[in-house]
Amino acid sequence: MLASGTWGLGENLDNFFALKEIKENIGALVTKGVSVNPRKGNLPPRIFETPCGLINSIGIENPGIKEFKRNYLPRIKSYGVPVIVNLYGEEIEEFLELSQELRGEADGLELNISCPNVKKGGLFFSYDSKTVSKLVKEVREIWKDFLAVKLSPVGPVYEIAEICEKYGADAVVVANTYPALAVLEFKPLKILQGGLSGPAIKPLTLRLVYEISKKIRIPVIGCGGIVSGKDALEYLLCGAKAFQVGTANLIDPRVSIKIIKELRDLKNGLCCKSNSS
Amino acid sequence: MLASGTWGLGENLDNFFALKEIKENIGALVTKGVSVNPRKGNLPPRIFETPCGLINSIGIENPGIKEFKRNYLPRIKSYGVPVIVNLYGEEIEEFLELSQELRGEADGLELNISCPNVKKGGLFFSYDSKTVSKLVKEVREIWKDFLAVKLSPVGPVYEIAEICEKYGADAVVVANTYPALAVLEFKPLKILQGGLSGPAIKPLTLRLVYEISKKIRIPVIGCGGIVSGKDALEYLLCGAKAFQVGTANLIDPRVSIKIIKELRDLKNGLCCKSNSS
Amino acid sequence: MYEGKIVFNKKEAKNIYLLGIEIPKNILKKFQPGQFLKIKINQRMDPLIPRPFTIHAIEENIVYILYQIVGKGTKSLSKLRKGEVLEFLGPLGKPFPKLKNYIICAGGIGIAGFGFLLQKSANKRNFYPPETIFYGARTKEELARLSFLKRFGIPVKISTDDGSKGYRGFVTDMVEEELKQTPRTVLACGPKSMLKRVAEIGKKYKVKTYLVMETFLACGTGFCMGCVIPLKRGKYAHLCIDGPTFLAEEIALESLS
Amino acid sequence: MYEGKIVFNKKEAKNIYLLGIEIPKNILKKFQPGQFLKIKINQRMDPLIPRPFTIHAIEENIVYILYQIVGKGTKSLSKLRKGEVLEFLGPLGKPFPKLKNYIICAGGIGIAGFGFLLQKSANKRNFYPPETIFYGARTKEELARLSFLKRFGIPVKISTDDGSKGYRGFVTDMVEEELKQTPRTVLACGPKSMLKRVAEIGKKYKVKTYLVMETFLACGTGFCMGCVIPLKRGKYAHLCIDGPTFLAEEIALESLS
Ligand SMILES: Cc1cc2nc3c(=O)[nH]c(=O)nc-3n(C[C@H](O)[C@H](O)[C@H](O)COP(=O)(O)OP(=O)(O)OC[C@H]3O[C@@H](n4cnc5c(N)ncnc54)[C@H](O)[C@@H]3O)c2cc1C
Ligand SMILES: Cc1cc2nc3c(=O)[nH]c(=O)nc-3n(C[C@H](O)[C@H](O)[C@H](O)COP(=O)(O)OP(=O)(O)OC[C@H]3O[C@@H](n4cnc5c(N)ncnc54)[C@H](O)[C@@H]3O)c2cc1C
Ligand SMILES: Cc1cc2nc3c(=O)[nH]c(=O)nc-3n(C[C@H](O)[C@H](O)[C@H](O)COP(=O)(O)O)c2cc1C
Ligand SMILES: Cc1cc2nc3c(=O)[nH]c(=O)nc-3n(C[C@H](O)[C@H](O)[C@H](O)COP(=O)(O)O)c2cc1C
Ligand code: FES
Ligand code: FES
Repeated sequence: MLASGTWGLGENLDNFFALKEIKENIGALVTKGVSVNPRKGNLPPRIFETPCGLINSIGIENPGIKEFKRNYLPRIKSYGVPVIVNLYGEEIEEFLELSQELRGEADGLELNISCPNVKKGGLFFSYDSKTVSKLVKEVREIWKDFLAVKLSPVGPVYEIAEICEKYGADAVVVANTYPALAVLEFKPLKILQGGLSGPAIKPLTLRLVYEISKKIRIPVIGCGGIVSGKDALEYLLCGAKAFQVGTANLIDPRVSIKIIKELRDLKNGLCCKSNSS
Repeated sequence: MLASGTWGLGENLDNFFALKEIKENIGALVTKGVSVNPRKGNLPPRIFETPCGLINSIGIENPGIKEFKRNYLPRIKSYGVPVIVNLYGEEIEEFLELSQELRGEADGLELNISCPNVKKGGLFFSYDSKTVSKLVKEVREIWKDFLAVKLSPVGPVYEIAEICEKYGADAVVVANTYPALAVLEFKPLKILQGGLSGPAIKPLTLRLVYEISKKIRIPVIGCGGIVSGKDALEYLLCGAKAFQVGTANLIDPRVSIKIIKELRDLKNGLCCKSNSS
Repeated sequence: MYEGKIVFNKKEAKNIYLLGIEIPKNILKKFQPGQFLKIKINQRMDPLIPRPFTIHAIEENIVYILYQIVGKGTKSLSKLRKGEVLEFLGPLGKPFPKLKNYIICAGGIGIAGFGFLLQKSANKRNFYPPETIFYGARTKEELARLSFLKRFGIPVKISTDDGSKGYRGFVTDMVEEELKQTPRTVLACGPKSMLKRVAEIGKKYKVKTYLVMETFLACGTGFCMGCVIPLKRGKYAHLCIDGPTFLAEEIALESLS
Repeated sequence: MYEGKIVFNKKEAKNIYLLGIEIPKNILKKFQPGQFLKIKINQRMDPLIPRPFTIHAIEENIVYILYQIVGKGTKSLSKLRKGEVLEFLGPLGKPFPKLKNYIICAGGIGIAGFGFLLQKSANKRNFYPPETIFYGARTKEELARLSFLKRFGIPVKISTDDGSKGYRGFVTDMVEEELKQTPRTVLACGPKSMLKRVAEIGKKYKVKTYLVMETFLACGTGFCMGCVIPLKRGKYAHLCIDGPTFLAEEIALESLS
């Protein structure tokens, strides 16, 4: 799967892939976070590179659900793979409205309760197990198809994972980005607060996937720092049933083809002994 | 300061430094974790490199407090800089016994409530605010000199920081390593669970230091991924009053001299504009 | 990503290098002046993200990049040698607008993209040549590719901050002088402070002013939405797909400071 | 860390490279056979930790390292060129023990450290020469530095797994044959499976057996306690300060599998 926020809203995915390649290599497309109203996103700078990682603070820039359904979703569906819409809300009601809007329109939903880049709501959902219980339960009543919850890697993550299972989520995505900070300028001090992704965090999210997949029975979808087939295999071996690729798409738009090929080769035991990355 | 566990127990620090260099560049020496009884540490492998980071699972290998006082502490003190002993215990009683043993023997204590590499106790302290309250309070009664608590970067870290302040700690060290996992071999699956340190985590710990230093008034000592004077300056600008260098000592034993020089140069505004690292 | 072999990587001026990469002609054919490539600097993960560089010139099956060393990526790039292979993506971004009767204002490494424009306009390939090129740098040592630029028979007017060559002062002073006499469209690339000044001058003399902007890019492909440039009326443009060249009057001034 | 200029970095055998670094003589003077250097492979952060390599040989003011490409660090190392500067630390670890009447058993890249031992023993500098060198590799193509090794007038007996050169089979078969006839001290370096077999053979023929061990090192200076080798009776040794050469009888066997 291509992770949310790292391939836009599909406007130009086909500049980089043949349709056939998409079908053969990508299990599902998880859209950029979509909110009820359009969001302009945060002021620049929005991106900063850190050692082996990337901090982003996009702020869920998106056209809002109405415009998304009208002008983006049809195109994304035309790629011919399952479409999972990542939902972003600040209140439970917003998530419910979004789920309602998408009934019959998408193959699955991914509830983003973990975006570190928006002031209100977002991240705090993931600290508050009562709200998450209510959220999952109520969305589940509206949405009968595939429902995943995207967890934050910080906060009471094991507890939240169990709640998702209990209230009927079909899968949890482990995980979103890590709250991080970069200093852009010393004097006057200018900082960027955002979420850290990329290879730097792979050992951390891998650990979470390992622990969480021992605690719950619904599938865990691993997501964090995958840039190679070897990384993907590690997630699968540590308990993930599927995986998403995020930052790597920003480095090379066609990376998923490379990852799938490497993963197949590894699985075929062709190069099981090589750990070089 | 040199961070705990990254310069041994001082047996051969003077192979790499002239005494004068130690005094001029190192503010304090924080020892490897010391426990009541000797500990052999964990089975190998104990170390694994990840993208821009290092996972370690040493397991607090140390000779125990008695032997430490007899055969190691005198040498460490002879380097002529303040000595802070990092204490590791699985029960509050152990911390108390250690503090008692060290009365009058060291310049300060650093309570390690955050080691991710030992099965019992350790990390779980840092999830349990009641135990931490009791721990800090009781150690404070015994130990009148400088007392720092070394926090885990995971768990309810803001709450724990406030508790340390409330119960009389003189400073908090932010932070220890992050729980992480690496896959060593695919078949049969062989993994290493341990703590992640190094440049990969700098953006995460920097964020914690920034947030925590806004919440408490006692000094925050920054520790995570510092390898250059620029990194150190970032911590100071984000609210840290002092900083510790860990993994970098393993890359280059004399790195602290380089860091201090770079920091001085930066502070002198000589190269304030250069962000290259 | 494509692969290309380095055939040239040498110092051109103070802190400025010229890189030549051999590329299959069918890819080269698509390149337009004003577009850029995203170059993966080494095969390891630090630096992680490929860096964007304007296409500076094309000769046969070689694309040239003119780059300045500013940080870890460009420093590593300058260490690569002939024969090594680079991965890159491109062409990305929109070409320069097709202007007539215009002048160029370049500050420092901002000169990079105009080499290709001169080449294409000399060949009458959709682009018209500028009437004058105003090119400023801090010192004589930081001026790059002068003889190449002069090859096209278009006046190249130099300024240096310290007067070590050409006019002593800012390149924008020369541009203002020029526009005062003959108002004309301006196409400018350089540091933010220069672009800001060009925007002011353009406004004053009521000429169309195009600015080639810069920001940190992650994807360069429209995927991440990380590269926004604030426009007037609270809107954002995405540099990597809507730019890098923008009409000055559309840009919010704060993005130039 | 010291700095040294690369004067040589070329392929020697399949996947095996020879690296020469120019080093001030006052540092070189301290080097002993069996010790190692920790080399920072590039100035960026990936790979982060310097990698350990045995001192292979010394000539004038040049130290040679013989290395095999196995992962990201050694791959990057093989791309460095003459003239580039490397940072390194060393000498680290304990020298080989000073043995008399002994043979050497080397498997694959395990041969690396014995070049320096031959040099020093030829010069009668505290070390005695081995009586025979048994050197095995998988194929002929993976044998490195044969002519260098033969220069010292000591018999070098070759084995390859596929029989493409010398005895067909494991080097340990030859060693066992030798010990059966003349029991003697063995100094061995190679893959774990080979070391394990050497330990068994040494025990069987009741000869002193020294093994040069390997593990992932972080500091190499005794700082991190990351490099433990399990000894008998539940103790640990630290490879970087107590090793890398250990008496086989002291080592717990599980560390060899
Ligand atoms: C479309 C485009 C075309 C370009 N063409 C050229 C060209 O032809 N020639 C050329 O020399 N350069 C060109 N550049 C600039 C070039 O991409 C950068 O100089 C290069 O990426 C720097 O990489 P680095 O790793 O050397 O520097 P880095 O180490 O990444 O940083 C360089 C400087 O930028 C600052 N910085 C990095 N990210 C941010 C951020 N998010 N916010 C604020 N400051 C930040 C750093 O602090 C530092 O001061 C172009 C840029 C763009 C966007
Ligand atoms: C004292 C000493 C001397 C040495 N001398 C030489 C020499 O002269 N010549 C030579 O070629 N080599 C020598 N080596 C080995 C050499 O250091 C390694 O091959 C090198 O560090 C590999 O680096 P890399 O980045 O290429 O490989 P990496 O990418 O780091 O990994 C190589 C392989 O090792 C595995 N690995 C890495 N870390 C661990 C771990 N903690 N646990 C289990 N597996 C792990 C990886 O999975 C992979 O299969 C020596 C090692 C030591 C300890
Ligand atoms: C530029 C960028 C934008 C992102 N936007 C979203 C988003 O809108 N919704 C969301 O749930 N996650 C978002 N993410 C998080 C990713 O989907 C992914 O969970 C995270 O980056 C970790 O995976 P990675 O290391 O493979 O990138 C974004 C990540 C990046 C880098
Ligand atoms: C090999 C190793 C051993 C460590 N041992 C200890 C320890 O005994 N006690 C402790 O509190 N922290 C220990 N740490 C954590 C460091 O002191 C430091 O908090 C952490 O590594 C983050 O800083 P860094 O990124 O600069 O390394 C150890 C770290 C490493 C890498
Ligand atoms: S750089 Fe990613 S959208 Fe422009
Ligand atoms: S490698 Fe650190 S103690 Fe040996």
